[in-house]
Amino acid sequence: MSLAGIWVILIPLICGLAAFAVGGRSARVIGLIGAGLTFLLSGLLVLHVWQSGVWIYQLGGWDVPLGISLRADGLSAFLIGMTGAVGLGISLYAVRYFEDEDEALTPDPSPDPSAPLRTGAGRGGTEVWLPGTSYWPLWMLLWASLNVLFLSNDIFNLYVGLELLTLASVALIILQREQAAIVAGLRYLLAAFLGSMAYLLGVALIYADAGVLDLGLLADAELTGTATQVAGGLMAVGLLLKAALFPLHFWLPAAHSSAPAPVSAALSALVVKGAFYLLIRLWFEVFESAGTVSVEQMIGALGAVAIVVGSFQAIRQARLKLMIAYSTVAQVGYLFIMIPLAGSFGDPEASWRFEAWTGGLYHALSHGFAKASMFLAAGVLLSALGHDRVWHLAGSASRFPVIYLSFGIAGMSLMGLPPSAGFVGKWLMLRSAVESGQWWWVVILLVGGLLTAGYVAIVLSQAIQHDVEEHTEPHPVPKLMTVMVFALAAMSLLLGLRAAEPLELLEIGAPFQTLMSMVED
Amino acid sequence: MMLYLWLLVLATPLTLAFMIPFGGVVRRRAIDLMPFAAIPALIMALPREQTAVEVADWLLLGSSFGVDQTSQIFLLLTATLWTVAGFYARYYHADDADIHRFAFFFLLTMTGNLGLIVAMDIVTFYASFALMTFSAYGLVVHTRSAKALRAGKVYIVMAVIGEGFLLTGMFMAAYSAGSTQAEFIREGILDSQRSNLIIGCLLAGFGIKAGAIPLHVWLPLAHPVAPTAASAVLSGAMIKAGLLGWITFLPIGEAAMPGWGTLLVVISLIAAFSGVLIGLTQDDPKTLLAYSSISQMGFIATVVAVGLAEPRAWGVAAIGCALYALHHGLIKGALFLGVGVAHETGNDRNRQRLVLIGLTVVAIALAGAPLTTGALAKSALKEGVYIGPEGWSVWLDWLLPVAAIGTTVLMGRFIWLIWRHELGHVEHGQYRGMMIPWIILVGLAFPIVWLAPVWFQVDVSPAVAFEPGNLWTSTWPVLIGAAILGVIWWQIARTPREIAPIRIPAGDVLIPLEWALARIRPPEPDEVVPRPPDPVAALSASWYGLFAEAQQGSRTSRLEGWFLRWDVAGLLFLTIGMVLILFMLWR
Amino acid sequence: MSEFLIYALVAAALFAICLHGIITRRHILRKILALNMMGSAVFLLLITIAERNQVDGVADPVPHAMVLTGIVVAVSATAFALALARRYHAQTGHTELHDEDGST
Amino acid sequence: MDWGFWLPQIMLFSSLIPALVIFLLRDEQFWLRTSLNLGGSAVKLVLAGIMAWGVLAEGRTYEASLPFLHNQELVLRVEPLSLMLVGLSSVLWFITTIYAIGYLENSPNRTRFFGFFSLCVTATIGIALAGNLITFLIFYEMLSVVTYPLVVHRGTPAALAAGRTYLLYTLGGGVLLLLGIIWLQVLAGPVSFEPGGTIDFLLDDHRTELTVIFGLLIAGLGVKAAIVPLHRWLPEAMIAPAPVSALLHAVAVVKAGAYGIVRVVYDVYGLELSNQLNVLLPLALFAGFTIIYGSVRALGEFDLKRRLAYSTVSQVSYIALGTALLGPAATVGATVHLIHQGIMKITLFFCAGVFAEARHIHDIREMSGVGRSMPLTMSAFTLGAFGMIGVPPLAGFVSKWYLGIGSLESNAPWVIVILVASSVMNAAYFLPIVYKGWFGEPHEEIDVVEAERFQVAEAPWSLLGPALATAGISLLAGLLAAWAYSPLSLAEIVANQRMISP
Repeated sequence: MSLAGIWVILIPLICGLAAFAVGGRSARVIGLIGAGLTFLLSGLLVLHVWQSGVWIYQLGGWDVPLGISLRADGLSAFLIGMTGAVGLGISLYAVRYFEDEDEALTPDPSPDPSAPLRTGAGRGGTEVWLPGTSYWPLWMLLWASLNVLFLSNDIFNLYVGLELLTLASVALIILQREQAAIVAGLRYLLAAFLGSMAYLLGVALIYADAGVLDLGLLADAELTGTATQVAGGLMAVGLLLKAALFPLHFWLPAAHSSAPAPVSAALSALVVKGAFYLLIRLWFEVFESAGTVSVEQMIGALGAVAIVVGSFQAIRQARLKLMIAYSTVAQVGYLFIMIPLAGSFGDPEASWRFEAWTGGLYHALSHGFAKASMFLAAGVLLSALGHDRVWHLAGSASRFPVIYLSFGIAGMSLMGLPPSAGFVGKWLMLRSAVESGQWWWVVILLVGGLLTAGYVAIVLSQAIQHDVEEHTEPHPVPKLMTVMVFALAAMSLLLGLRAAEPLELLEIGAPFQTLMSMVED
Repeated sequence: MMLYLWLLVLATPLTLAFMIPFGGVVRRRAIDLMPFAAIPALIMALPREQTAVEVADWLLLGSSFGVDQTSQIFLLLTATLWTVAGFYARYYHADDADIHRFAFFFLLTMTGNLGLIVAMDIVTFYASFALMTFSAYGLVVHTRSAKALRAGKVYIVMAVIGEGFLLTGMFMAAYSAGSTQAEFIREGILDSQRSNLIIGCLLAGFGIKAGAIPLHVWLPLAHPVAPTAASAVLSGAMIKAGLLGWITFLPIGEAAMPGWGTLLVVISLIAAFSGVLIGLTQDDPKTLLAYSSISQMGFIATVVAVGLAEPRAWGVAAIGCALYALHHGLIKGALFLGVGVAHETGNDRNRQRLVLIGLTVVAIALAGAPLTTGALAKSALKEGVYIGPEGWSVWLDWLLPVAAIGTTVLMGRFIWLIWRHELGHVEHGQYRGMMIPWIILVGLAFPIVWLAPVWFQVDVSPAVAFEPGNLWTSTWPVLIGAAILGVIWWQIARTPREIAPIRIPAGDVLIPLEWALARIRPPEPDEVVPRPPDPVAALSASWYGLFAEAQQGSRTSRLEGWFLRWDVAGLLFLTIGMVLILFMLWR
Repeated sequence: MSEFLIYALVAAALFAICLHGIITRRHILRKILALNMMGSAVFLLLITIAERNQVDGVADPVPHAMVLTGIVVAVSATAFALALARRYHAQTGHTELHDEDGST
Repeated sequence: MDWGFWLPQIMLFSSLIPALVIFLLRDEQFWLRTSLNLGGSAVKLVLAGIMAWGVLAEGRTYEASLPFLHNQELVLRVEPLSLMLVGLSSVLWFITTIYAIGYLENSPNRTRFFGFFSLCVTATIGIALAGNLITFLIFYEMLSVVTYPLVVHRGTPAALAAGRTYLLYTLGGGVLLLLGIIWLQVLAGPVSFEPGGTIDFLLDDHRTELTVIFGLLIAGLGVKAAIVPLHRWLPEAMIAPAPVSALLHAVAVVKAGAYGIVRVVYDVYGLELSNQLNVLLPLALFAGFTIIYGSVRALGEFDLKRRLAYSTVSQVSYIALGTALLGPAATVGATVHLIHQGIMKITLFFCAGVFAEARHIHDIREMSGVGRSMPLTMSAFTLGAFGMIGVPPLAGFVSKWYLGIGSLESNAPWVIVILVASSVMNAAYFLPIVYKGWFGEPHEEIDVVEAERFQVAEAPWSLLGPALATAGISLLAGLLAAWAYSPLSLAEIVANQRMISP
């Protein structure tokens, strides 16, 4: 059990390689086994951290600072658990999704006229490109790199994880070889590399200052040197770019919306969280001493603008997937409001800092489930109706009740309406803002919820709208896909009903050890 | 045990009323039994000893039932009149396709009327009062004629205003009393800081029903348009509900309220006289009778006013009130029913003669001629007046007989109108069925009124009517009235012409009021009224507009398109990076 | 001016030039190259740090390890980017990244 | 088995589980859906009965605490006040379910309708049982969300526009409430509902904050309680099918707001604190103004449902008004009106639905003579209308009586003027309807053959029965008000709890 932390990285990696080696239809089986195992191992790791506290593993038996260590505290376990659950949902969905895709492509390589977006498919004469085959290795790689990211305790190792994550993500985006996806993928790749470079430069500077790379040692060093300060700025901007915080979100809408649905879901729900995780990890451990109120307020302000602009852009989108992608832009803004709240504003010993920290992470959790469900729902609609134009969804609510129900539940979670996980996050962040007297964040957090309601409700009301036109019979959708959409949405709801345990998990090894005892509720 | 008897009094008409909607045999049975609905009440009105108040602690806000000496006389009157009217109506409406509707409202109104008499707490009283008021609307508009509908409208508007006054008064009274029991209410009104307001509200609220001027406007409209049987109970029994309300809940006899007494006595005397004067100008005998009722209620209210001003007088005056109410109720009922019977006579001389004789007898009784019920009632009233406040009796001693002259003349005109215009006017072919209850009522009125004081052993004995002074005061106004009638008769006999050239329309002061209201009231809108703008709805509409507009045309706004440009984004990356580094350094 | 500072400034300058390139150049290959060079700038800095951090005359091995790993990552990333650029060219016929492509 | 712990939860699940199962059904599965619905509501009814017996006869309290946040628990508690709303919603859910089954027969999307309908009841029960502020908030917001699909059920552009307005209002209100609750909890820690309030200790240091928070809470609740100027969503939401309007107005949404106000004033702030903060007079004035304003607007509306909606605006503020008066009798009046208004208003909406369904009557001016062909429906309507006016012995009178006495107790005689004026205006806008229905001449245009116009042709029993049942209950609630198990007696227990305890 204590080695779950290792296997949670190795299993997806092995399965990914195996799936790649075997190829063909069997890749699916291997991928599925990998997903199941990784999910179980993630669960084991969470359980282990829950029961025995912070888990540290020295790779190869070498001690820090010489060796490299893996470390799972509450935060890591929390995110690994989320990745495991969302990942399993996405995997199960993907089984049927790509089976469907591949079947559509295999017998007749010529482009399907009803799906104009698939123009790139079937190029290359006799050789048929089956996205489903390539999906599994890449998806396993993505999962493994996420887990690497969450478990690494070494800032350079984190860089490697980050790069792996980017490579896997871009490869997944262009899976279907459509032109839009390739353009988006290329832009994403370049942007992400730019971010990585800024991060890497930061790593070099920190090393120059501290001479160590281990996160724990860095946190203990309480760095305040100029190099660290510059590194802080560089790493922050690099990670903001990777996390697509406004106005550095330029690559996100296209990339997230042009990928296949299971990929979009993974990107929006998980990959964005990777960069976010890294930023808060660094910010509250390495830069605790070097961070300033002005930087934090600025990041928060960008988050606030992201909420407003993202929501406004979301409502202006004609395609559902783009709308959801812009919703991610807005929701990422929420995550970053946590930084000024939990940061160095006001009394450093105040309990609100811990509340904001848990609140922001809970929001990340809720967004993970909700956004995955939303993208998967959009995928169902896209493959059933042949389009995802919001204006033309009229009347589809009666044909896809569960899909829209899930969409609504996920929307509730995004809005922060109780009972949902989003509410818990919003509640904690709001409490923190009120307690610390940072009223400007209160306003944006509340207004943001209403703005979110604006686009979620419009999709739903569009769907409920009485059907005026005659529609062709929709393409049948496998049940499992619908079930997974619902399951993920339901998770975002259930996590809001019983938040005590996940929140307790977050306390394990959290950077606010001194504050936790003071938290009153 | 007694409690259930009281409840039976109410349950009987109520049950019959709710049998009617079922239709078929059940409905027919209910209509057949309608005349007997008030029999339990009649029986309960007979015992000489009043039993203790019975409390039903589960009903309404805790109801209590019972009668005292005064209200028992009211119960006797009401039960008798409803029973007679019930028999009468059974035949009057024999051919009426809507008899079931009449019977339904008739029985409900009866329930209310009986309920308010046996209620000993203000909530039950008010509930019954409301039941009576709203059900009587169905009686008023029964014929559905334009006249009836207008009368109904005026009636219901006034009734609602009355309810408003009562509710206001009741709240304050019950709060001050801390109870809903009538006896505590009376004390509570006196204890309250707002006792004048309460008294004003209750006077006005009950005054509307009692036809007190100037709240009487509905009465001359509503009483005549109702079917005859309903008119009889409206004018005979229900009008007394307002009076009973005053007697039961106002703290009369417990404290001197000369101000209210004076106000009421002035209003009542105006009613007593103006009722006669306006009544004289009417052509419809039923309207005339309605005005007569206003006038007669003025008489009774005068004594209430005496009680208000002088508590000592109330003991006797209350009995006077009750006896006068008994007299007026039975006699007025007989007069109204007589109008209906007169219509049924056809050309049969004997029938016509019988009706005219009967009507004359009761008319004389109403005028208060010696040996009639009126004489006794008036004498009883005067007993109260004598003990009244200093100086009042002098005036009242003269004014009341003068009003009686008016009544005599009015009754003369009534008989004249019946004789000349009403005999054999309409015919339902139910002469016998209607005549018999009427005759019985005429026949019973005298013994009931004469025996009631003896039977109930009240402080006023019938003998007062035979005291020389009273005998004389009951005689001369009638004689003078008869003389005036004789002169008029002689005049008409010489040169036939219209004797009352002025016609005051029924409803008198209502007419200018209606006119004024029609001027100020805006016309009813045909379509939807414009609504004030709603900022929130506008906001949601504009948000939706943003979406709809984007769906039609452009996708991404220009600003957003700018953000999506690679070079712009790169520059922003650079800027933000620089700013962050600067902020990090600048602490 | 110490040796360290010179190298560090060179690394910074290289980094800035590449940043400029990646923002302003539209040709995809140039962007990729700029990114690659950017990595090199950081590697240069790391080597400098290793030199500065020497203990007992032996250069700090950790930055070296980092550089080696970094080069591996950079190679694979560049290779991937180039492959993607080729496909982009094959599908669109363009060699430059147009902003219209980004807008949706 | 610990009944105290499980009973409140089973209460919630008795409608939640049917809701979830119903979502999985197809529209055609009529019998399964109907039996789930009726079964669930019957179970709820029985449970409500058990709870009532336990609380009233044996003096028990049922309480379930579930961990939620760090030290914050979700508390479901059954005590007399919660029992009032629980009882009301259980009974009316049962009746409305029958009505809705009849009403929506053969219309599309029944599964969706009944699913959300049951969810709506679950949320209401949750609101009723909430034992602390955060539990209340959760169910309160849940209610906003699950009623939205019901409001827009018809899917017409008008319905969707109304739905948007509704959503913006309720979510906006929710935002204010959330802020108020968070602020209060930051000052006071977790706030649970205790008669008499628990936050007195903050008075000295946080007077201004407490006043602002009170304003936020009441504004947030006032949206659902439709206090002017936050009432505009209510007439718009009339576009929904009749059972929805009925339940929305009588039980669920507006009651949630009103009940919340009662909770905040009595169980969060408490008598003492509210008095010392001088926050109740403004609330009373707002409520009073709403009563008058709603009535005036109702007079100007000729669409039956819209008139009823404005009547609701007016009537629900009785509860807020009584709460703001804060005397024992006013408390009784306010709390008993929770129930009475619900029963009476649902009767009226049932009838309006029957008229719309059976005769296509939507406008008051089309109602002439409808009483002749539908005497039973019209009787139920008449009872409801008279109850609203406050004519005894109907339920409305009882509430009005206690409010009137209460206003004097609290030395606010101006309230009497409002009550009486409201009664008179109620009469002014209800009596013409009653008159037209019973005494008006039937319209020529009505597409019924001449011979049939006077024929009795009532709606099916599934529509008529519920209307008659609620009309009967509203009559009995008034007639037997003094009975030991009447709503009034329950309200007296509630008031006593809040008046005696410190």
